Amino acid sequence: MKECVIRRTAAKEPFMAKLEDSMIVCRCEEITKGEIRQAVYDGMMTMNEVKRYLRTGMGLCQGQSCSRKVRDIIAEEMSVPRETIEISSARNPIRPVPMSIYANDKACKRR
Amino acid sequence: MYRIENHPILHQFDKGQRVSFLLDGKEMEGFAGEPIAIALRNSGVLVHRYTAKRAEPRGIFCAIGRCNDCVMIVDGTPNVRTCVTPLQAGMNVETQYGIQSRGAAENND
Amino acid sequence: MSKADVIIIGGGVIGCAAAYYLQKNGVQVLVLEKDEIGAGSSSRNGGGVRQSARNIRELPLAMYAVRNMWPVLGEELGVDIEYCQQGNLRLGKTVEHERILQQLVAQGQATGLDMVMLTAAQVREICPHIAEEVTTASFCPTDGHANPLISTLAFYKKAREMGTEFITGEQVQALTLRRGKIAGVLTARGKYEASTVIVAAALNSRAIINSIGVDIPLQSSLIECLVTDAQPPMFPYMIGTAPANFYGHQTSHGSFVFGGSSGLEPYGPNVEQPISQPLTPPAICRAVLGYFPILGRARVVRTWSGFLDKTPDLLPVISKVTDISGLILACGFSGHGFGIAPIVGKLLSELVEEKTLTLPLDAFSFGRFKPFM
Amino acid sequence: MIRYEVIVIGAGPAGLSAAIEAAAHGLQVLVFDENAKPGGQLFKQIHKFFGSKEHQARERGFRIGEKLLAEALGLGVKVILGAQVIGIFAHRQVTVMQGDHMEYYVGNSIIIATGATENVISFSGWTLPGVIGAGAAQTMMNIHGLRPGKKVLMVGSGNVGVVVGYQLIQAGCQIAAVIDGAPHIGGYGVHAAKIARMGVPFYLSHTILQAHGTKSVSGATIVEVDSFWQPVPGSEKNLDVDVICLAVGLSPLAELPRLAGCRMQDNPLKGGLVPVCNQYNETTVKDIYMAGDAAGIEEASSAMIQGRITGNAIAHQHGYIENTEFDQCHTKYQGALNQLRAGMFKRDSRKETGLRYTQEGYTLSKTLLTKGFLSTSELSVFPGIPTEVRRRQGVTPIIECTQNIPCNPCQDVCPKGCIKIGDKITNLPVMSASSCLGCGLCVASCPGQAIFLVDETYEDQFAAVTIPYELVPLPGEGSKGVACDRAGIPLGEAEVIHIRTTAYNDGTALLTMKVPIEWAMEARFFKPDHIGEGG
Repeated sequence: MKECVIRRTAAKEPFMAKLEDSMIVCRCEEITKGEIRQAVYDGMMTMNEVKRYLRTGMGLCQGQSCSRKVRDIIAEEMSVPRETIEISSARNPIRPVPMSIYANDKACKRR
Repeated sequence: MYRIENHPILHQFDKGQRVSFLLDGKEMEGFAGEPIAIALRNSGVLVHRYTAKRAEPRGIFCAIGRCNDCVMIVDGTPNVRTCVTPLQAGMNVETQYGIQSRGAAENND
Repeated sequence: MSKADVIIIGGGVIGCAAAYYLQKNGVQVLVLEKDEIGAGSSSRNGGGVRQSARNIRELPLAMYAVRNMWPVLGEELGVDIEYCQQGNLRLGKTVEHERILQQLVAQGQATGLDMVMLTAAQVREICPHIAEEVTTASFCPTDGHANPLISTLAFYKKAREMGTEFITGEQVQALTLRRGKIAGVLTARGKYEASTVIVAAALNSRAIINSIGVDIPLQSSLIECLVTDAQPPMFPYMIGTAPANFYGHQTSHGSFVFGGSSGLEPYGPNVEQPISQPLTPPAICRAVLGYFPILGRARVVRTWSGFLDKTPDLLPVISKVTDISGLILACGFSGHGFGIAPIVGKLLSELVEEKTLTLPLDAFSFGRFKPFM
Repeated sequence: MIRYEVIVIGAGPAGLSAAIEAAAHGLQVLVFDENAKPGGQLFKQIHKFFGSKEHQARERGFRIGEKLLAEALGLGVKVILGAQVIGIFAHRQVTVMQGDHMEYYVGNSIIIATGATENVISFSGWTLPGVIGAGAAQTMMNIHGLRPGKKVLMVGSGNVGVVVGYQLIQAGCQIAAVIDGAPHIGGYGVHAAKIARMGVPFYLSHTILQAHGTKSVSGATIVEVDSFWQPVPGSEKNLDVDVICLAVGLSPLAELPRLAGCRMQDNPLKGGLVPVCNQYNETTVKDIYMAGDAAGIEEASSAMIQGRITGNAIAHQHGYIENTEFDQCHTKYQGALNQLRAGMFKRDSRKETGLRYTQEGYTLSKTLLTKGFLSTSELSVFPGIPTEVRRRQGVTPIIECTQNIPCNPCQDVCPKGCIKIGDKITNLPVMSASSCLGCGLCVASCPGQAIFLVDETYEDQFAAVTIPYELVPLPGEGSKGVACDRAGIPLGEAEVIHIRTTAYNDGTALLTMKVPIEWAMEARFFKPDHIGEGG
């Protein structure tokens, strides 16, 4: 939540790799669990920050498949309840729209 | 091969006309109007594309147009969701490598 | 609560860059951000790193950054910021467009920029995908683009690694003074002390400095961007047009980012958060397809809007507030702050440390609005 | 800009019900759906629904879909298909992609009924072709008439997992196993029992470790997990499957209310992020309403009532009905909803551990919760199981319904009133009167397929056992096969002595088999001889 205050200082311990790090989490952009864990270690502590840093949820499906998993991983890395991690902002269009169709907008033609 | 000929509850499935189309230049068959992915699956084709970064195979996952994993190049347009795009006679369907056809992807290298 | 040498209000690209250059010199920095890192314009702009068609007073900053900072920034910060210096191509279709572009080229050349006009054939040669009607273009080969989302986070990441403390979700409500000098800031949770405060909070800067009777003229303006799915590589340039009806580029990921407006935005609802307008993406798409019909099949996967923080002369305020010791302003970037962010960060560190400035900041002084205020 | 009084987004059970309710009160209603066919998930749901008459119990989902659609169209509701709503903007403006262009609409009220999206779990190889969502399996087989593969591993034992597992078998697939990380089967025991008696093994406290294969799934490794969800070394099992089906829950599809600026809450009981709504399903943004799974995961029957509640509220809001009628309708719908939300599977008690007793105080079957079938020894205590003495008097229903599910068609259909549930529809059915005609209506009507007829007086040393049967080909009278017990274990030879199919029973055949009398209380499935011979 935006109201959630996060103090961010450099990590003191070195990053520890885990066995399941190579597993794909974001199917569209092929982002692994390890990359997400590393991003959190690097200071990306919200879903939007991880998204901007790694492109998780920026692919064709716009996070429909992975956002819950990404959130769980961030929460786990930060040792906070998952409910405290806000889901990435919702954006138009909620389905991909070809530019030719977006441009073909009847309201404007009628003017 | 995977078609349900006689279903205990739904009995027969109303299918359109049998049509042929191309997959990577090879002639395939399916029913007009059914999703491209269904026609492919019936012919045993599971791999729709290879991913951009790791070149891993992908196919149908959600089958309702949400996940975008089943995208292929259809009549030259990449990223077409084959699970919700109706098959038409003579369609040219190509396996997608990253966002390109195999030939185009190889020319980049 | 916390104590630091310098408090920076605003965790956008300007605040993070300033934090990085200060911390690099051993100055202890605390960054307070009301939202999250890069939540405002820093993550909502088109990513242009452009000198051409820039206000002549701002141009030295852009030229310095392009020459000395952007090419090595990714390596310095340890993150690939997707900087691509392949030029800015500005396209035109009519005689009127050609006149506009020629004027821009002449201006650029006069200030030492390597800009040229291209013939229709030349444009087509370097950018085969343009519409047939495109007859003219200007080109600035040293312009380019970078990923603004990652660049902002890269400054943040490096500054944090070096010891800067960032607190997000912490909204500054007021500045505090002690014996006429800056003493720190107040938030809903408490106060933070520092003898120097940099206000780099875009539109919110105004309310913050108002708390101690300082004001600058700032106006918000909504603009919108859209991004497509990945497309095969088409061109590496930053694209603009003579009528300036859209701008954008293809990212290293393959997707296209385009920005623009429908013209209706100033008349939209008065809102606190940037809200997308229904008619803007269609307007951007029509503008783009007028120059790149091939992109008709590209799918828009996301749109977003953001506020510009505009000043009357469309130049930022990068300045000490002369009558209040310890207060430094860095706001009012008017929609073109990203490309100059590295040098602005560096200049802010020099202001704080009272060093010789790499470039003069006279054009961006707080004082220039004094008669107006 | 085209204005409607009500714009409904999503033509599934919730959206159509809301549209019907609003239109019935006189409002002008427009419904959008992005799919080529309306009905949402209903058209994939070929099983019979639970509930009571007012919830359309014992109807198959797709038939309910057909009825809803006809009713909506009859009331003048306009339904636009293949229309993707891509955003909601200020003042309830809706932007819609229709064919090759965009259209702009505005609604005096908007109802968001966009349903749910499937959750996923990730494991090594989970991106391989052949790993699919349970919804994908349903779409492929029940909409497009295609088997998703030959042999399936079902991950998840909730209702979706066990129902889709059953449907996969109906479509002609084999189920290698149903696994779940939890120690108990998540779905209704009766759904699990349907596939357990066909021989499907359940592995509880198991998770999938890996999908094997280079280009598509060629197998899977599953592993037992301890109470901390850690794999137990040495417990790995390899399964020979070509499909891995994920049925690990649903999340509300709530992007549109977020775009519209509705206040959201993260509510695990509702399946995730949902808009905050009042009792009439209105969000915090005035005149934007929700209905169905998009506002919180339940199931289709609840979604339909939620739609009614929303439609009723909007009719009142716009002055089409007065306070009294509005209150009456609302109370009626709320009551129907409360019935569905009662019982041991109600949404706020589902995750409770210690599922041990029914609301009547009977001890729940442990084997049902862990293996998917009732053991004979646990069975006898339940009120639907007639005594031995009663069974010797002739044909009698055996009601193997042992969990508090909101459902009562068995009570409704019995012409002799042999089965009693009472007003509280989650009560376990009680076998009472002794006047059973052997009509089998209860057998075919039970959505859980948990009622069987047993006639221990059929012949000397032989009993006749009548089971519900929904597979093809339907064995003919006189054909031989194998009787299986509740765990799917073959007991021995059985002969089909009677087959009854009626339109009323809608695809559920009543198969009566002759078995040695000692299997009368064991034999619950008939496997024709040809099954398992490479078919």
